[in-house]
Amino acid sequence: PLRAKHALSNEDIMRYSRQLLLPDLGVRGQLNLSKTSVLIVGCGGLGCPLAQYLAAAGIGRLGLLDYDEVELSNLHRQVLHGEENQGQAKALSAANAVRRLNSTVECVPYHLQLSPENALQLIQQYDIVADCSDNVPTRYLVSDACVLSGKPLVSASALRMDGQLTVYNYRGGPCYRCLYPAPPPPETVTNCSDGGVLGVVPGIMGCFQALEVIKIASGQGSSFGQQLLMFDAQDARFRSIKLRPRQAGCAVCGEEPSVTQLVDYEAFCGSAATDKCQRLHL
Amino acid sequence: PLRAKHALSNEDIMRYSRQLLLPDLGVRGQLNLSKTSVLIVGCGGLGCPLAQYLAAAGIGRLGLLDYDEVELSNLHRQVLHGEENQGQAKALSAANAVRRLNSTVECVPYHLQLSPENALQLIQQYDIVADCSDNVPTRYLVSDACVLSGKPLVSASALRMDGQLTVYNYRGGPCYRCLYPAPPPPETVTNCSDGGVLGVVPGIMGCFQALEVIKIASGQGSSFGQQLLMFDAQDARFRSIKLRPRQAGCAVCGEEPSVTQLVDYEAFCGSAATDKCQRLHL
Amino acid sequence: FLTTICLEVGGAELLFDGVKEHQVTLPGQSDPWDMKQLLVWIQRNLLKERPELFVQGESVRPGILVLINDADWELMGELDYQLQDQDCIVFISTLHGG
Amino acid sequence: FLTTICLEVGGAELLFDGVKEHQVTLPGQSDPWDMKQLLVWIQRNLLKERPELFVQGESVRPGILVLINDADWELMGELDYQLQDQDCIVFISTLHGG
Ligand SMILES: [Zn+2]
Ligand SMILES: [Zn+2]
Repeated sequence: PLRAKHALSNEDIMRYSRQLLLPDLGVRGQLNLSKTSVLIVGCGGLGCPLAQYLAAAGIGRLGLLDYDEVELSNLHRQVLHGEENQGQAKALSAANAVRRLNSTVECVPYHLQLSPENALQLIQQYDIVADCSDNVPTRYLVSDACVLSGKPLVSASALRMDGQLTVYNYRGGPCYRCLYPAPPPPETVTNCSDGGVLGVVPGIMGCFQALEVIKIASGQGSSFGQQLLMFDAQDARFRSIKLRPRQAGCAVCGEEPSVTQLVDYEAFCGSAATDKCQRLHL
Repeated sequence: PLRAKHALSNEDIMRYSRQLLLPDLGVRGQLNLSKTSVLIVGCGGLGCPLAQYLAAAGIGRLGLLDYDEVELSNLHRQVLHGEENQGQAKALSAANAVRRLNSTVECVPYHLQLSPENALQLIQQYDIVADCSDNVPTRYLVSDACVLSGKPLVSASALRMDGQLTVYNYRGGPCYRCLYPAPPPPETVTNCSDGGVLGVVPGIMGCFQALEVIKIASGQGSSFGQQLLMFDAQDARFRSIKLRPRQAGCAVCGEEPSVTQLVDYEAFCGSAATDKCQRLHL
Repeated sequence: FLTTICLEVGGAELLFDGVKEHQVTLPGQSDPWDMKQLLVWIQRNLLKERPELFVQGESVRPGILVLINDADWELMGELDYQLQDQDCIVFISTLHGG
Repeated sequence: FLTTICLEVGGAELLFDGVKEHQVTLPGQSDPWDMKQLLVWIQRNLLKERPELFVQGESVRPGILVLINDADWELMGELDYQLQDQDCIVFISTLHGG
């Protein structure tokens, strides 16, 4: 748990002066930010801008989780990494970049794959979780772990010229499973490696995630509980969708949950927890 | 002028593989990007994410213009700069950061104030101009210079929790003066230094600028000629406004223009070309 | 009942030949159209290839979210919802990339 | 003519006591309300302090964009536009920060 900060230092006041002026944030909101810890699952196209703007805004602690290493094909959208970081763990590369921007943020890199074995123990240490992952099994895993530990989940995704964002398990709203009780057939899932993605589209969606995390952490509250934001970059069109409420029959957050601990999500989804899409033959 | 690239190198194909897959971009769009030069006026809250995503996407040449030096109070939103860059010219700091991300982009830092004396000569060397400035005189100067040199202007602005974006002087659409023939009274203008700004708001608007520049440069075309995008970060609300067409009576792009060369914009606006808002007493 | 609706595809997957918006007039019938009948009609008339990317049993396949006039169809009665003239039905493919 | 409209303020400047949206019923009069009359009414009834931040002469001050139902008022006749019941009028302060 983070040491509660009771006052801003002179350096804090200088650094955050432009946002301290905001009536919706102010000193109280800034102190709230400094007390909040956020776990970012995935340091790719979404996680990079998200980590960047949360660190810049003065979030207290940032967990940066990714099992992967930086490759040249990441750099068109994963803007925290540089050419010199190729081959390096993304979690470390992201943590170093974030520290250059704001050394007062506590940065914890996790160079590992989130799994049913480690997810609860990790997520319990954070106040807010951001899903910036790139595959279906991880999305169910993160959501179930957030329900079981009672954490709000700021989730975004992007593919080609499209993006989506929802805040799950927030103020009594639905979880990921409430919306998607059954996983999609693996052959219908298109990943960024197969379908491509315009780099600035996850850039925009990751910035939206940062905005919603900041609003939740500072006490303003998010606009996207039980709400889906759809972004179409080709027509520059936005759409806000009213979603179903928390489902009484949901397997994990419902009244008689059948999922009371984490399960095998690769088996559940029939696909591997990477974006190098292979179908699992079980 | 940029050397026209006729083919992608193997390294280009690796680097841009995820966006080469997009039907809307493809090899042709990528080659178009590599032939395009963009001048970014202002390396602050808007210019940083814009430069980042344009460089990542493989724009050919990036002009980075700013007269200012990096200060601690910039770092909550100007995410290309780091703590170690305090005191350094923003144009240089931004250029160095961009080169780490993509060394194949030609980066030209300009540590100077855009002025009626240098604007035309600079803008003539670029295909697209992005207004990321922070004051009224510069916004009129950039727009007039774009009209006089026939360049599209991708313009954004941000304050507190609000953002605006329009593409001016594009495909026969209006210029900045068509919309705002007279400058606002200086005492009605709130700058980020006075009113504050949440860092991720210019982050989002700068990313939108990058998206529109990429769409124009690659040949897809922008959605925001004669259109105003308004973003309200507090309610996470977007609004697209149909604007007036090019005005026959416009002082610079109209049928009998009275402005046929650049003028004294500080005198015209009655304020200085910085965001440290002082009224000029002339 | 003669009903004209708009059908839209959101998200990245190109179900209907890459066209994002369709204006569709459903054939006249004695009862109002419901969503269950609409899905059958779409499958027969718009999805000539690989219907399994769209339907499963008598509903849409997992991973597709259905909107009726910008609201989750779960709020509107799902398969039993009776279509009104000028309704806008959107099929969203959930995205998973990052 | 009795007309109910919504008045909104977009952009950062807080003209009407920081309230973004107002539902307003204009007093009955024999002719339809036009924008010129609306500006006078707003100045008298909503803007008790510093009207110079909003009006200049008989129009809005430079730097404010007026929207009538999400379109630039220049497309709708500006000051001469006759208000319809349920119209939505938005005053946008141009932003210059970056
Ligand atoms: Zn649930
Ligand atoms: Zn003009």
